[in-house]
Amino acid sequence: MSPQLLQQLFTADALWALAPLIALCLGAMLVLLSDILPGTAGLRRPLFLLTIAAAAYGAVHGFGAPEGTYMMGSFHHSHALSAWTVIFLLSGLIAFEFGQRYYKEEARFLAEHDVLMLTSLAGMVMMAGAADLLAFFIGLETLSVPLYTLAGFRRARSDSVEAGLKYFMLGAFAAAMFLYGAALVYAATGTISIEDMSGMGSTLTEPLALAGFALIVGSLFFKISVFPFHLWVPDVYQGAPTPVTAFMATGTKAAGFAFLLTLMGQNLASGKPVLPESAAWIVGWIAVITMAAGNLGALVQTDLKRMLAYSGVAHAGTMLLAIAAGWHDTEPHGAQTALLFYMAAYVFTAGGAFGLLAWMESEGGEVTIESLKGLSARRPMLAAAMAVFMLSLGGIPPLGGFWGKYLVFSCAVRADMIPLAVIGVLMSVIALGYYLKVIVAMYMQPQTQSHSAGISPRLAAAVATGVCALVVVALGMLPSWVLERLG
Amino acid sequence: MDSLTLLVFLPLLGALVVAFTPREAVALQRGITLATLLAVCFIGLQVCLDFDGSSAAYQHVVDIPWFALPSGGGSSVPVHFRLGIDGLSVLMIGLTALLGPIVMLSTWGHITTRVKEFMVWLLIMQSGMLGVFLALDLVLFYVFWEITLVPLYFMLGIWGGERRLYATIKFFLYTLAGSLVMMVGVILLIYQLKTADVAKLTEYASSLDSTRQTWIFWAFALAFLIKVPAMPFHTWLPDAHTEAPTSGSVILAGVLLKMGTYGLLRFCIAMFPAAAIQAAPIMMVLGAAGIVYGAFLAMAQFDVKRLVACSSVSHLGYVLMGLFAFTQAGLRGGVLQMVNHGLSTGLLFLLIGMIYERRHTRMLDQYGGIASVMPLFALFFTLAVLSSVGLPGLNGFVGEYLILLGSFQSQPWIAGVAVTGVIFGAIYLLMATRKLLYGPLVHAENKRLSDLNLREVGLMVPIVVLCFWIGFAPNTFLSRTDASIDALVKRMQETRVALAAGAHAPSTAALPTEPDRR
Amino acid sequence: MANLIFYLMAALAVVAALGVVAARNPIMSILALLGSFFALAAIYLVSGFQTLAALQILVYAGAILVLFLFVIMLLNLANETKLERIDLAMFHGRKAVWTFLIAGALLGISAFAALAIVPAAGDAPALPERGIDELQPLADAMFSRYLLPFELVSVLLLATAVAVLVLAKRNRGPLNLDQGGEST
Amino acid sequence: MSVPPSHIFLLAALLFAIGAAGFFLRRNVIVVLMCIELMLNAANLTFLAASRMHTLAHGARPDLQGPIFAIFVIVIAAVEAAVGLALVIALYRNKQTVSLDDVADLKD
Repeated sequence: MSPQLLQQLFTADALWALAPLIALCLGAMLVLLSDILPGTAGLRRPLFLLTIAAAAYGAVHGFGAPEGTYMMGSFHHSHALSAWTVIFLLSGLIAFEFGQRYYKEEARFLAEHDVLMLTSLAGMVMMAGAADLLAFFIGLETLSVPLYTLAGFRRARSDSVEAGLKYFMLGAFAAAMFLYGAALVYAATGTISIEDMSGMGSTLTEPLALAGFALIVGSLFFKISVFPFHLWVPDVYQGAPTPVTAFMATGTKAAGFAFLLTLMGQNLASGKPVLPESAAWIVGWIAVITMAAGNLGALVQTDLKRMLAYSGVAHAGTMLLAIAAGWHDTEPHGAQTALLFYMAAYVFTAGGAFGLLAWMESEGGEVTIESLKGLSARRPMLAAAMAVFMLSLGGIPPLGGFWGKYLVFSCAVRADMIPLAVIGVLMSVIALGYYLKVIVAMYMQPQTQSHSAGISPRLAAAVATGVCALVVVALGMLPSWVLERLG
Repeated sequence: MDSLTLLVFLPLLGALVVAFTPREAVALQRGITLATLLAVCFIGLQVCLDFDGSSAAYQHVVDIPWFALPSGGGSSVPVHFRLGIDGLSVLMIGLTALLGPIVMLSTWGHITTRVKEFMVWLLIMQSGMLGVFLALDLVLFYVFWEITLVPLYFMLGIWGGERRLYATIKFFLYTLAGSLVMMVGVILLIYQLKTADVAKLTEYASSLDSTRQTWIFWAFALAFLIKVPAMPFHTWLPDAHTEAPTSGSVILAGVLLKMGTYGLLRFCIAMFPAAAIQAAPIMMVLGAAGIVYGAFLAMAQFDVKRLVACSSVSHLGYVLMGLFAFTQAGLRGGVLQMVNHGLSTGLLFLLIGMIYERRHTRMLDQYGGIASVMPLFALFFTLAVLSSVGLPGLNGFVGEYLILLGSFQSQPWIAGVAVTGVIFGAIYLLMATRKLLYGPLVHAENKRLSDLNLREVGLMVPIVVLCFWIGFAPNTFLSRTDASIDALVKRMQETRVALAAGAHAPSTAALPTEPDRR
Repeated sequence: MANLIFYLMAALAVVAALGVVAARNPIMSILALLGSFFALAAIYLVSGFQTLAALQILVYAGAILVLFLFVIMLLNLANETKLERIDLAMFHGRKAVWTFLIAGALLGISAFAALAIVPAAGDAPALPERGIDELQPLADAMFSRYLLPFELVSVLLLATAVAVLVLAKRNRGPLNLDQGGEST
Repeated sequence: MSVPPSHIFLLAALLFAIGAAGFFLRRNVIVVLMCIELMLNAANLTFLAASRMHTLAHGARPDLQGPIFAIFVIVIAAVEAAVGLALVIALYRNKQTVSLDDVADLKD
């Protein structure tokens, strides 16, 4: 490689745009080194946190870097990308904090765990910033391969390995689907750059391109767990170690939506959607059906983790509604803003809920609705945090989840999809049905004999729970915090 | 800090303080709560006294920018923390503020477990309810509207009766379904008019095309009708009332249901006069049906609390009818009757709570003749019932009279049906009173009942005084609402004329040329 | 001649692919897969992709399939007692219906799309003399325009090594792989 | 070679569909992994067919996007095979099986 080429590729702006990615990759290697070099094992945790901090600094600084494509068109930088990056990092951080002292037999692989987590985060950033199908695909794999492993991380337990395998099989199938779709799109358009595609107009509605986009979107639907590709979710979420579940439920979903937004043109200079307009109502109905499938599935669960998994499906459906509205939304970045806010609230809400679950699980095994009975008497603060998470997931003001819901349904209304908006809001009535079940158990029913296992004090988890709950409340009271940074 | 902001945040502050007291310090928690609510009551009443009844404008307005919502075409709608009162809300503020300490005082008798939590919820509830009546920003209103669900949910679910879980979830989901549909209406309205300011919305909303107005009107109306609750949506109410602890019932009957009628008045009628006029016959029929059906329902009850709950359906039917008569008398009566119902039904629930604390049953056949052992109780109960049935000289009479008068002016047939409700109301309430208080003292347990103590009498005195006051000098209260109501009536008449002339669209103002943008 | 090779190899690829799916013994599946890969490599070659053809043989046949073979041998899966039952029952029932629905839909959609391609009018120009994927331009593109994915793939490979280590490393006790092999 | 592009695309579609069918039909995890490899190859063939088509359309100016993508796909195929087989080994350790029929601990 010639020096001129290097100079052309790595301008100062490009370096800032790529800073989070670079920080994460370097961090992964440093953590790995700390595991190998003698006497540096104690550096693992500080190194991880430092990496996250460095990446976050890069992302925040990146708000100032000029928007546009870098690395000769593989990577697109925008303010929204910086915001997405922060969300990914938060998701990773929350999962990491709740993962402290969670693993027992696997504790000797903790450094590997952290390396995988950091690479996975790098994959997310790449997915969100991908400006062509290849960059996205590599990001997708960099996200997925570590996650397959993390899902099967408790390798002595068959449910964990099973979750990892299931996730892998379907993930690999989705990847194949994506590739085939990408190849068809490339055949139709002659390019793999999304920016170039967005200006192609009628080429994008040729049969070849349509088939390709259908396959690509299908594989994305798998990643964000949307009907009819949501069936893997409960099994994998349940079997995977709970901190990893938190990471999958928040980070992966966010990365998938970030790329969907790119396909909707929201990260492109042209601002034109790549996906054909005729899909708007189809996607809208899929969104509504996903909400129904998730909510009805969650309604009958007794295992809390499984219930939250189904609720995650429902939330994916709600977010998909913003995407569906993207074609006709009169607000140019409406879907982006709505989803960023939704996700910002969801990272703390679902991350906190799953994390709390991980904490409770580490002592008493599986957490069922039954075992939550009387929690408010035993551990009032824990119960209060859980109640906040449940109400925020249900979208009750003044909690963060409410504004997310409000913004998403605003998109639908602006796009004149009012019937979908009405069905969608009524779905959240069903959702409250099961979120309230948790609160009922914690606050309104006496403790049953069989479940009296204590919950051991864990500083990291306690701090993380507290911070998550406070942020959820703060986001509800002061949505401007996030909204103004997105504007 | 100005008084309206204080009204909203003082209870929240109190809740925060209570939350940090040790769990065992029950007296301290009660003390802080009472002090906070008394302060709120004082400020609230002061605000109402300062209110200038001769002006229809919003008064004491607080306006602080909160955040901006993206709203299409790259513009954004600023959402403000905007509070204020006018003739439509002034009485509700007074009622809410007044009932706060009374409810608190009533908890001494029946809230003995998890006192701290209850006090926290009670304070949050107060803040939410005041927020609903004070909010002059649609988004802010909606936030407060939904916030009020949560405290009552916990109050019912933790301190309620045996079937409390069923009742509380039914209450929550039922009302939530309504409010979520309203949310879509809120979003649509704000998107169309590019402002969230209630005053501006009221001015501009009639410029929307009529189909859209009708849809948004019904989206709002559904939420409010469920909350009121109007006839086909009322099934959650008897369950919720029956299972709620006394203080919950008082809040529910006294204030929470009024949020529905207040919403109908402030949003459905004032914002969409044309749609309201078209919907008026339906609404009045719903009102009349509620009056009669509620009365029949009440007659069939054996549980005295459930009976009063059903009577609420009937009484709120009057309010609904009065509001949608669009005559001065009807609206005045409707607004006044909201207060009346809060006072008299609140009083009834308090009394039922007191006797339940002593006897642990609410079945009418378990009582009889207790007037002889509890003369004070009998006195207050009789007063409350008479106020409720509308005996001249007491508050209920004024409200019902005005409403029926107003309704006759606009829809004589429907009003005719409703009048029968007055008779039925008298029948079931007086029958219940007879079964409860008079006749022979059959049950031995009732002989040892102790009469009301000083706290119990004390907390009811303000309500009784108000009942008489409204009965004898309703103008003290009505004079504060008149300017706003007259303005509304005038607007309705103009709209009616415009509708009759066939020009259904612009009635008062055209769409703003300069939308409220940031 | 080249056309003939293409159609012959296409037939071989399809037959071999069917073999992968239908073979009872995983070793046979591997061999069939190898055949399919070989056929594809030949197709690449006649289509003007000599580099890719070489990579196909080197990486797929030389590395990936060996890995498969290794694991099958390690777990002793070619053992007669462990073979999957392959019979017509496989093609009945709800699962089969879904399978053929999905596969059929995929095939139908892509076939429809492929047939919609309008062949270039007039005389098709010849392919570049030295093939489409000459190594030099390929490398130039890889290290400029596609540098970022390339670099990230290196990180991914590192992560993969770590992942495999975590998943497959022995526990402290003796590896109980043999147990399964012998107890059945 | 003068085979029309659509024939190559059809071959790829056929291979992809066979792979997908095998993915759902087979129970042996390793064979399922092979089916995924088959699907990836079908995708690769499509990339190359498209590249060839565009090269011809551009008057013999090579379109390198297809081959580059295909190279990356081959690498990723190796990665997936490695992780997949590692998971198979982990599964075998726990359950002494590689059949998906026995992988059913997680269910409603």
